[in-house]
Amino acid sequence: MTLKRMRFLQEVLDFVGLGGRLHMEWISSAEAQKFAQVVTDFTEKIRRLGPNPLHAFIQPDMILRPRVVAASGLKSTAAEKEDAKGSLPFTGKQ
Amino acid sequence: MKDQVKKWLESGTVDIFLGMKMVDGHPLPHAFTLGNISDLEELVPGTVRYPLETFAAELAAENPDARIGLAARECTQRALNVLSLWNQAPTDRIETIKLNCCPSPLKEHAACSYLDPPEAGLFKKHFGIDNAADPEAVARFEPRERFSRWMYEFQKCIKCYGCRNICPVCFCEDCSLEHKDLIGTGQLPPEAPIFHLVRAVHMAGRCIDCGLCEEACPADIPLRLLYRKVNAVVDDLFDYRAGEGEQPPPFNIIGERPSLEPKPMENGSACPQR
Amino acid sequence: MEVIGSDTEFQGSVLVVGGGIAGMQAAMDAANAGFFVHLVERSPAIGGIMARLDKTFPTNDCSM
Amino acid sequence: MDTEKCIACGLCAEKCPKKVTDLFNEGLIKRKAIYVPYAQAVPLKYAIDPESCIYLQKGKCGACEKLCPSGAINFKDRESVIEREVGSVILAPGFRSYDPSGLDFYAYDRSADVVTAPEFERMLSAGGPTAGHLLKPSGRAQGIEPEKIAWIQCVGSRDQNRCGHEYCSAVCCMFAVKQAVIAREHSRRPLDCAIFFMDLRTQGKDFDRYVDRAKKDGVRFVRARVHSIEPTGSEDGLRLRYALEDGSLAEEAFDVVVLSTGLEIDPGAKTLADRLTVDLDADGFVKASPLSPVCTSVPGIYACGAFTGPKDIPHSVMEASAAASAATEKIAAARHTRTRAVQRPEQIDVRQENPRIGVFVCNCGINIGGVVRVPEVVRFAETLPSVVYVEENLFTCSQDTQDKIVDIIREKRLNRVVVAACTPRTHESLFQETMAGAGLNKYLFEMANIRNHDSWVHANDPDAATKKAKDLVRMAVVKAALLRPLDEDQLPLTRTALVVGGGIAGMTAALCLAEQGYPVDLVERSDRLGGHGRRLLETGAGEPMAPFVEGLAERVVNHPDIRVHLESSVTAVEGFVGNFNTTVTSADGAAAIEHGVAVLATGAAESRPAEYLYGEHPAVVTSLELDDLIAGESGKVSAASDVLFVQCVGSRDDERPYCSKVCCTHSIQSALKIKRRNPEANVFVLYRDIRTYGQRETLYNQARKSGVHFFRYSLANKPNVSANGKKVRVEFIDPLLDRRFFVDADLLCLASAIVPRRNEELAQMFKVPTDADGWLLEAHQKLRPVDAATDGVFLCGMAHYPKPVDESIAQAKAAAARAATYLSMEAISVGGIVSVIDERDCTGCGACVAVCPYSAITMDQSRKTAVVNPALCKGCGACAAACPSETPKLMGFTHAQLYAQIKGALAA
Repeated sequence: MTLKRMRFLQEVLDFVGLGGRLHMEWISSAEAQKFAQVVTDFTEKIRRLGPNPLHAFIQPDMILRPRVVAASGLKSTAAEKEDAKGSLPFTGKQ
Repeated sequence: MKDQVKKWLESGTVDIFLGMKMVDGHPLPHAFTLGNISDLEELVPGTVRYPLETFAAELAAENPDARIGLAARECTQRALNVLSLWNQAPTDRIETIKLNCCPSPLKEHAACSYLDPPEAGLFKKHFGIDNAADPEAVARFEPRERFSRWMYEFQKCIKCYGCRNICPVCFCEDCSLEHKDLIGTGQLPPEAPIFHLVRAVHMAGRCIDCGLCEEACPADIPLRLLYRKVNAVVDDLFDYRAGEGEQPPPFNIIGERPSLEPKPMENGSACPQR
Repeated sequence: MEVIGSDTEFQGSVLVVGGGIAGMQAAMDAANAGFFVHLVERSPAIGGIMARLDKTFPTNDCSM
Repeated sequence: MDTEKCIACGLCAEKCPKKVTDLFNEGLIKRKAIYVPYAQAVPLKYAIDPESCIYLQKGKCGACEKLCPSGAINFKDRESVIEREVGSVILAPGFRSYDPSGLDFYAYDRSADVVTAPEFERMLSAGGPTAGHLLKPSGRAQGIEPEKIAWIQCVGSRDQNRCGHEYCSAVCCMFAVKQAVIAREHSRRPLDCAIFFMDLRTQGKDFDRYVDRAKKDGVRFVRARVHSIEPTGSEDGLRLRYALEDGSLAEEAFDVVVLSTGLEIDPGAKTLADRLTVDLDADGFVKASPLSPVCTSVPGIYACGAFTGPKDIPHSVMEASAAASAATEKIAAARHTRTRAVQRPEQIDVRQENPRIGVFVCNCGINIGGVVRVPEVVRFAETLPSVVYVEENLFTCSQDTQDKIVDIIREKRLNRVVVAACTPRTHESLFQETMAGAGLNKYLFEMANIRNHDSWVHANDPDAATKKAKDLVRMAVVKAALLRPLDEDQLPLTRTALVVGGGIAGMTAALCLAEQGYPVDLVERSDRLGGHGRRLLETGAGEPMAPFVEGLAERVVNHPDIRVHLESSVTAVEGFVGNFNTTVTSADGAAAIEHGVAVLATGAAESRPAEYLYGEHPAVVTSLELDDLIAGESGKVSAASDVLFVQCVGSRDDERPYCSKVCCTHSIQSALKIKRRNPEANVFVLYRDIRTYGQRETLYNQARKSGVHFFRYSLANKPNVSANGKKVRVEFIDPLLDRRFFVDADLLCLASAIVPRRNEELAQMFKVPTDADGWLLEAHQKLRPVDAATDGVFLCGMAHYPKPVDESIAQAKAAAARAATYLSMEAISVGGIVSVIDERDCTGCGACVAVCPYSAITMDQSRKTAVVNPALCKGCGACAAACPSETPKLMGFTHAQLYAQIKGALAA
């Protein structure tokens, strides 16, 4: 059941673009090495994924920001999709 | 339909019939009883959509002997099934008159009534998610773009709670979305994406895809799409479809033998996987 | 019971020899039923052979 | 070693210069002369091995004494003799694994790759020498992994010729299958696992299912006795030679061979028995009658576990409880005379006060202080909200610090305490005691684990460790600020028991409880006590059953503390542990019985076969019907010249995948009786695996010696039975000769399956679930084999699973012992960390009711709210997680407290 709940959360998080940041493993109290290995691997993986994009969202003025950014990304309304992508408002890098 | 309701009330099949009544040009929910049977003239059949099943549940709880009638679309019936599974509506005391879905140009797009979603505007096209899109289409975006697009949608939220208030299967007294430790007060937009994801998780295995939330949403957030996705995951994992059948809700089962293996970590884990 | 004569008073205590799974269980049950237990084990830790097992059948539980 | 002082920091072992063979890891690696046997050892204290210690042997070194930060090492300590008077003695010295060194054909001495099962167990263990990484012993240094592993069964068991052990060790078949399954899980590559066996003896609950899974998973089962293992010296590894069932010889090479070594009694245990004049049998096990399974030949001395015969863990645990019951029965009058209760000051009401938190940061010698900059953590803690006092201790857990904490709580008027030290698992209760000693509610305490989770993990990074320690302390402090005192109510309890079922198990349980001084109501459905025991002829050891059952029934009926309700059944159960209220209905009407605990001993039934002409031909009978015929001295048995037994009728098939456990022994006993009565009779047994486990093997050998013919059949080739006048013709294939035979039998005895009684209603009333086969489910298959998941409800006898009389009696005594642990309580303590549901917020959706594993939540239909029974709630929090609106509050772990802790964690 836990596994299914975790799978569920993994899928939902992935759907909103936060995939890969949740992991579950069965480790018994006697499996210290396995625990260390899993934690090390997962830490490494998270590091590769980069900082949590949600961090960009803790500013209080964010209701305004995307529109401004959006407008700047929209100089030509016929902009190609690639262009639009290039100026996506929330990439977590800001 | 008016005749049928009249017959029901007169024969005692139901004590109360819930329907919409035209008041000053506005359709409003109304309880028709033998006492006000003349009001039936004002009954609005058909087109108006409103989750009368929530009233039915409340009325049934308050009047433990009353038999209640209402007109039910397919989605209403599904909602009643869900409410019954969650111990909220005594379906044995609720009679329904089957109602065809209201006409919709997009009927072939969805299982039942779906009011015409607004043509996606330019902003939405470039930065958001089209309400008419399907989950697969969303999944095709790169993760980072997917995140960005969802955040664009979520941050439009004005925290009006319309989605929750209209929802026919939301019945909690004490809503998590008002839990001060989870969703801070006085902040707009509400903590994205927590607000919407918490609601999405609560909708899993429960949402009956009536689309009322999206109709109610003043910010055009593609809620129905989000809930369709969580329901699809539930179907996939538990073989469970909300509103169908009499199976108990899947998240409430304990002690079953696991039929899955943990999802392996991508990019290779050094741990031996079974 | 002939070993404890009727004139001797009963000792409300039990000696358990062996601190493996059986000894531990017996000690716990006697102690929880209101008797003082002396548990004697020759090695420095209790647990016995079960502590050496990796997993136990049929549930594949960790034996620790 | 002063275990009061040792803090298990490990400095001594680090510096100890002497390396010795680690016997815990079966000699596969080395350890130091000062050591803890294994990481999870209890007590977690270091010990000196006097045989290896350089100081104790040569008078030099003493490094550990100088280094020990707590002064725990005392070389002057000498062995001392302690004398204690006790009321009774329980012997549980266990067993040792058979040493196959002498068996040259198994090459155990000659090849590192031939290992015993206990050695392989360590090789698989994550805590073992290879950290669970499966390596070929001969190639461990090079990291070579095996590709093929073989298990050889019955090494040191069922072998009178080479090792003198006639008995079957009863557990090896299952542990070999388990090892094969786990080995395949541990291996990165597909691993070829083959088990060479004679009979697969997997007779326990759920064991056959496990074997089926192993087979599906690809573990090979080869029915063959391997006659030699030869190291090839080449890459081929070990060559196994064996004869297949059809007589052809086969050879196969393996990388590793595991010898499934049997159980035997340690000479030390034999000496112990001799000293106590306890009689042992020829095999070295305690001589005990199956009718009194834990009693030794010396009154007042009891035995349990493998000392009384080879057995698995659940059976050992059952016997242990049984021994506790037997050992305390005669001294029941002295209950509580040697134990004492704890005195505590009155509790201070802090509910109206603002939080005043005291933080105690532990150095744990240098365990924490050597890595984490404790003074920095202290200064940091001082800045946290609501913290009014912070202190650094060398050892927060030491006795003098406890006294100091009490003083500071009083002086600074602290109303919450946080200790940043090690793990709450070992130390929380100590600090909670200290809190109670200072008059504070013990739930106003919180621990931050800055040792196991911090200084040990980040031993090489003091900066990170210090930062993490601050995070952990912050999390604990913000949670502590929200802690509320929790009440524990003391409920009175009814010190009586209800036993359902008047068979051997039920009567035994009732009698044991009554002897312990607790009145018992015994409910039996039929019109007399005895159950199936009345139809059985004798025990596995040949003792007659009838006088025993008669005597037992008489004692039960005449016992002043037992009320017997015949022709009655339980129709309603209310309440919970300590306070059950059960309705027992009979023809005379319904009676309400109040009781504190319940023992379910409802037994099982013999199935009526639907095959082999049963019910159609008079020559075809079931095992129990044959017993009736033998007991009735009817001519039918004496006159029979050909008698045939078919085993596993209705057991171990698709419909009932379990083994009925007793039928092999039963049929062989009946066969022997027929042979004794008429030595000329031809007796045949058609079997799938002969499961005369443990010392029952003797019966099997006797039967073969007396000329009973055994033929094996498989599920695919079941025997064919047709009528032939007064006889029945049984056709079958003998796999050894690969030919078809038939027997015209005068009597055909079907060893029909034992099936559970259909008592779902009773089970439901007591909230005891049943498993897939219909047996009552115990709380834990290994460790709580007689407890039901519901507190205060116990199970024993066949209702739990088919079992022979001795195991039924042991389990019944065990149930009585477990029940006595509740009945002897002062009061039932209720509350503390339990779930609380505010009915104003509850919508009555039932999600919590469905997830509660202890059936502690019920739905009040009239008010449409869920109600928690704090006496049943275990505080697992499943309801709090399941509720869509966070209505159930798990006290001590409320949502608000957890959210605060999460925010505290992320606040850096």
